Amino acid sequence: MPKLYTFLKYFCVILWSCFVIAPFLWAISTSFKDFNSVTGGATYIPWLQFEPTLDGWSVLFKPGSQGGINIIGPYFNSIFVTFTASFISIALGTLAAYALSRYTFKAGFVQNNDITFFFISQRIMPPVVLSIPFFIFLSTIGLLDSLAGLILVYIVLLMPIAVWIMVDFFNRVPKEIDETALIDGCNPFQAFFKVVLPNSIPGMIVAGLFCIIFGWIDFFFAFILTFTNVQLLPVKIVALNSSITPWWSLSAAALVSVAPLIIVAFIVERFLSKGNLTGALK
Amino acid sequence: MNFKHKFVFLLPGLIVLIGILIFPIIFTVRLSLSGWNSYNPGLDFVGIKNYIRLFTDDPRFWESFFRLSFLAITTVFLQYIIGFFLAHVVWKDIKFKRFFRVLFLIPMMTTPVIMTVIWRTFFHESLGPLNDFLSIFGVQPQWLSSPGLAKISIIVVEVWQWTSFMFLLLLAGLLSLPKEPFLAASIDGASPFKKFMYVTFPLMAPISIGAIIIRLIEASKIMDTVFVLTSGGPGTATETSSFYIFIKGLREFQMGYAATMSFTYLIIMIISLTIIAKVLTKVLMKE
Amino acid sequence: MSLNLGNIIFKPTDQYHLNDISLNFEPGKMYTILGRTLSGKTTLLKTIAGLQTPDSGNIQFEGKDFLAIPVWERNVAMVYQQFINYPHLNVKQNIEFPLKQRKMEENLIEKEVSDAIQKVGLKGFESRKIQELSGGQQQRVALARSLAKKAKILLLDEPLVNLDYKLREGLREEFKKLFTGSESSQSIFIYASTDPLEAMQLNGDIIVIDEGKILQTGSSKEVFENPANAKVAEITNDPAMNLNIGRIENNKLILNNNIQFNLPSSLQTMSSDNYLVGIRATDLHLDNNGFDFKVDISEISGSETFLHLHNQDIKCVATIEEVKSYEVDENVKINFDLSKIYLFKESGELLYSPYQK
Amino acid sequence: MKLKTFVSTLASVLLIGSQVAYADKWSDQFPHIAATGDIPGMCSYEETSKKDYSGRTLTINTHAIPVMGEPTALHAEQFEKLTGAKVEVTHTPAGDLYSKAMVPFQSGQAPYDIVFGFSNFINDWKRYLAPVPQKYVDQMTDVTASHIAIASWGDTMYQYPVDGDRHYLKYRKDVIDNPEMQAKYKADTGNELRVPQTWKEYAEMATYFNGWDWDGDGEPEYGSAEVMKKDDLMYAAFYSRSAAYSKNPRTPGGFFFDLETMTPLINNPGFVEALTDWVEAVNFVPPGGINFGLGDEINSFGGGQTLFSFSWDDAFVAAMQDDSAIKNQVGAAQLPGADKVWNRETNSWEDGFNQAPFFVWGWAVGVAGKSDNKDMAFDYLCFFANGANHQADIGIGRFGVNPFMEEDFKADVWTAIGWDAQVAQEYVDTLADMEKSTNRVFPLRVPGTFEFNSALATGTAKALAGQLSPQEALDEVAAEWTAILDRVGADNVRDAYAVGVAMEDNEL
Repeated sequence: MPKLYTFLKYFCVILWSCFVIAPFLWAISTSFKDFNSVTGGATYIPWLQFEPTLDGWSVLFKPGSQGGINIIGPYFNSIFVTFTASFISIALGTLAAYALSRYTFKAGFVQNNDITFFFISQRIMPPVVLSIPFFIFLSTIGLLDSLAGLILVYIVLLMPIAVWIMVDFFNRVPKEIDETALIDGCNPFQAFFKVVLPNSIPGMIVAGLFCIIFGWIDFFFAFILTFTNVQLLPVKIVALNSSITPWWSLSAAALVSVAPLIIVAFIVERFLSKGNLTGALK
Repeated sequence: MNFKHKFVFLLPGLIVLIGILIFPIIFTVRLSLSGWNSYNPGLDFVGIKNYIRLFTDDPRFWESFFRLSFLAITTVFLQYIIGFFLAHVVWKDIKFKRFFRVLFLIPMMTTPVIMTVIWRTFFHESLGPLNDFLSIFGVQPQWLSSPGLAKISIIVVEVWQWTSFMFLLLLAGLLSLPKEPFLAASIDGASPFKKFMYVTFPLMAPISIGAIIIRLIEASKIMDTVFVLTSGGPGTATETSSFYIFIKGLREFQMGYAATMSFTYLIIMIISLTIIAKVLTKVLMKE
Repeated sequence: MSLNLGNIIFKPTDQYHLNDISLNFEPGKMYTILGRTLSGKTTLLKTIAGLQTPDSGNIQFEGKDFLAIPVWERNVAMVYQQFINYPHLNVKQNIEFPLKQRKMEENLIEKEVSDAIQKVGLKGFESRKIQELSGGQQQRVALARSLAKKAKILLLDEPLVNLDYKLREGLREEFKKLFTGSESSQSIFIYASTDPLEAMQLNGDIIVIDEGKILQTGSSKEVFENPANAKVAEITNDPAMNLNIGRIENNKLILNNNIQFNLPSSLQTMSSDNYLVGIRATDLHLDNNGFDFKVDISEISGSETFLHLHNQDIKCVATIEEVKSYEVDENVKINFDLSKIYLFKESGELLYSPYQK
Repeated sequence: MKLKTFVSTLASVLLIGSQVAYADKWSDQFPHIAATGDIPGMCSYEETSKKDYSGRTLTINTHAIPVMGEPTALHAEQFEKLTGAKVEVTHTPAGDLYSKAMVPFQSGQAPYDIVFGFSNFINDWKRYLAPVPQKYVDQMTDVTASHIAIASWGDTMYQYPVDGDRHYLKYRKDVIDNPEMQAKYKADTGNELRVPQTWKEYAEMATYFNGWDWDGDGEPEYGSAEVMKKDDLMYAAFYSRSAAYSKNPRTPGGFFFDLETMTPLINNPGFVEALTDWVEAVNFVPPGGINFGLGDEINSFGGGQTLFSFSWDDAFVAAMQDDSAIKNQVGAAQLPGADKVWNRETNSWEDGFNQAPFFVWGWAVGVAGKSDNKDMAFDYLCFFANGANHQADIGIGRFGVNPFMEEDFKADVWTAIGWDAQVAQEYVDTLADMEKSTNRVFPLRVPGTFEFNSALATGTAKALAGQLSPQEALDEVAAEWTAILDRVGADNVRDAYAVGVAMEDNEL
């Protein structure tokens, strides 16, 4: 019985691994193809089954006048917007989450849980809905097609995540720690900054990782709210989607866009293994 | 604790959020009462005409909503089961534990709109690898062009992408569980299955509820996948609410009506998520 | 220099957490708040500390309105039941934290901290991380931090309950010494506990609290010998005092048709009526001439065995001074030490105590 | 850029020798026009270089790379070099071009000086676009009349002609013109194998050649590749299939609506017949063909997977690329016709051959009315479409620039880039015949165009998926159209539609 269980366990894990890897392997193979290799039917192994070419990859770094999309600038834009918005969201979200975890708020029937739900509910709205209002809002305050405008919108997208994770995190940090700090002569701000904050780094890192992931993969707002000055990576990549879907360059782009986040995956895993995440997530 | 300082903690975030959102939300409500469209842009006032149209004359919206409910619940359920299983397996000793953990995390870090293009080529009925492989068995399923399979394809992609999210939350939850209950169970000689059913699962209930709710919220926005994979087709077989709203709003430019649908959708979602959260709490926390 | 609580009420929900509490604490004395879990002990301590604001009532300390002073300026110290320290700081940093917060001079801090470390016996552990200490050591750090502050009010919320038996005994002795040491003698010590034995051992004034209400205050002897009512009798004994309805009739004390005693002389003045009859578990003993009881559960605790027994509707617990296990439903014969019987009104008030003046 | 294509283009030009490679100073600097050198005109390289726009920025939203997107960016770079202007180009997928421009238009913004889109956006866009100044219109002597008409609303031109689009039939010459295949087909079916004259013939041949390996490459081939995916292109395919059944030259006054009563005609027997054909076509498309978008159609036919295809130029041009396996094995012809046509006045079928080309919308480009750079923007567009650039662009398949000037309808333009003479002749004849046709259909260009087309796509997609019968599906569409008419106002639609009907009825 245990042997069978072990076998099943490994079998399932390997099966899932194959499922996870399959599209990536396919993308790697496809990224070295061209029109003819693609339309000739499914092939997998370069040289053996098709003649590999670097066309798909070179498109990513050529200017538009040579049929490329040159993703370098957008790449850094994406990184900048994602990180800045994540940072602000974590800062504001952590403060709010701390208040919601430690203090009691009451205004009529509205209580802590309702406020928390209000934060999280900002993610319920489908992006389509908000795109036009956001467009008009940003154009009114003159931030359309700017990094600052995108960051503003991303804060709305990301702060709910930060609040959600940090409320859970703080609920697991004994409130007696803050109380002790207060008794030891800290006012509530000092208690937070001198005692709670240094012990919340794991939670904030997790919240930060989630924010980065959700910021990085957004397409819709970046698409609607920018024109020429600011281009983010996903928007730029989607611009490859011409009448013919260029399987090769889209595959290469997909691989390039996921690359930095694989580093994030390693960081997450490190935190998990070191146990630093204990209590960092609900 | 109750000090005035609490407002200094809460308000910056709340004010920023409300400050950014107040206009868009009021605007959406106002827009829903207007006939804004491609040839008549502007906030004229048409009363609740749009709402009447939605509730009396648009079965497509409600069909798309029920389809969305089906897809969201199915995918989240699968993600939860698989995510829990995987997290449970790599929680304890297994060879290459860290490798598997990293691997299982990666899918959620891919941009859906780009990754789904890869999936579309993967599912391509005549040029994709999946049917190439299945041709060994002499079958050529119509992954994207038969109403039933198209839904399954969408579910597969959603499960691929977001199981890792569930996996991360549940694994982190497992790793933070106290050890005592497990020791107690071991001393009582509980079988692994019993240990799971009577110790692990109940301890994970609060984490599970949180993870399921947040995933349901995200899954109900499912759109990129549908857009890229099937464009809602064949027919309307894979149209979901947000995709339908997208079509009406940004394709047909019936902005007023799209706002009506959005606002209605938002209300329905808030109510149903509240109910789901309550029911889940009742069911899962009972143990 | 005393601490006075006047009519403190705290009712955050529709239940009272603190119900009209008035107390007076004198410096240099030790007070034990005895009550069951959730009886309001911690709330009371937090109210004194300033972590909680009562709905009404007043607190005076050294003649000043204490409620007007926020917690961080009150100069109190508190040790929790959980081992609460600052996980990101080491032992020494933990202990000096409140002193630095108070902007005390560096060399003074040095001295106070090393004194405190010395007192709690953590010498050599100064640069250890909190997570590297055992539970008992962690609690000593918390204690040292409280001592180093030289707070005028020291609040201890079941500080020993999460430690194992042996550590608990040892630390409790140290507590007594630390609290009665000359330099601390001007502080007010308030110790919350659920354990009557602990309360007796600490030997200070006892405040019995239940459901947010003070039931009795007095010296430990007083409370032990003359519990003001049946509730107090339950709370201040472990196992709780056995309480059963009985009737006095025709010079007999009748518990049920099986268990009847001739009324001892001391009780003969009691009129014929129904009473709550109380007797401590230690005042029941095995006796072959005793009454028949059936065993419900037997639990061994240290060198004693607690027998949960019943005879028809009469239920009681007896402490047996030996270690022996009993089968469920086993028959035992038990007798009562009649000279130790308490009588309460059915509504609870004490009518008769064997120690009555 | 595919160097190989370019080199071979150059090589073939040199080899044929019928054209001289003008080595003027412009082609030295801009290898793109090496084949012709600069061609004199109002917006030639020479003239453009005399303008000075330094210090100014032109913003353009164009289609994704490479179709239209690459020439836009290429000409932008050339324009920068010539005038000193800075040109910023963003690329947007086809489906989003409309909203990407509409959102700012409707909120009074002009983030883009130049917006690319499709010609049927004209009604929704025209109020936000600047009319093309007369001096530019005057120099468009070579642009065909139909493309001038498409780019204009009444007498005012809003869209600068840079491209020509139409639907026509593409077929595999190596099958249809192959005597062996013809004999085999005749033996098996009793019919002639020829370029299909009607949609019924098309279906018979496609069915016969579906699902077996008729070109000997080891993979099965299929009947037809068509845009059946429910997106912004699907309805265009349906109109192409409907024209022969429903565009009756004897009943002028509207193809989509009866112009007098504004009754939708979309569920009349002509359209139902076309949809019935289309539902049958699901049986002879490649696996997954019911979910093909234009890209898939191009991949499929252009990659040699099917016998027929019938939408835009792209699939044909893809098949004629130098590295294509089926280069010079494809032919072009008019869309198939029908043996009968519906007469909505007599409410009956009229027997007899009927054929009607569909002048589907194609690339169109306008200048925002609120733009501060209209002068520079029109100069750019004029430069984009100048003789030298146009000549070079139409030869590069992936550019998606298709013939719309009289000059383009000469076979030697195409033989020059390596097409077989016969293929080239057929191609230009097909295009030229469409220009000459008097029974033709223009796309719907009315307020709410997107709503009408989206409703049609939804209805026909349901029929293709088997959710509804053709009649039911089109009845549903008609009902939806009526509802849209109510919302938009039937009179508004009629006013706009009348402009298109006038074009169809050759009154312009």
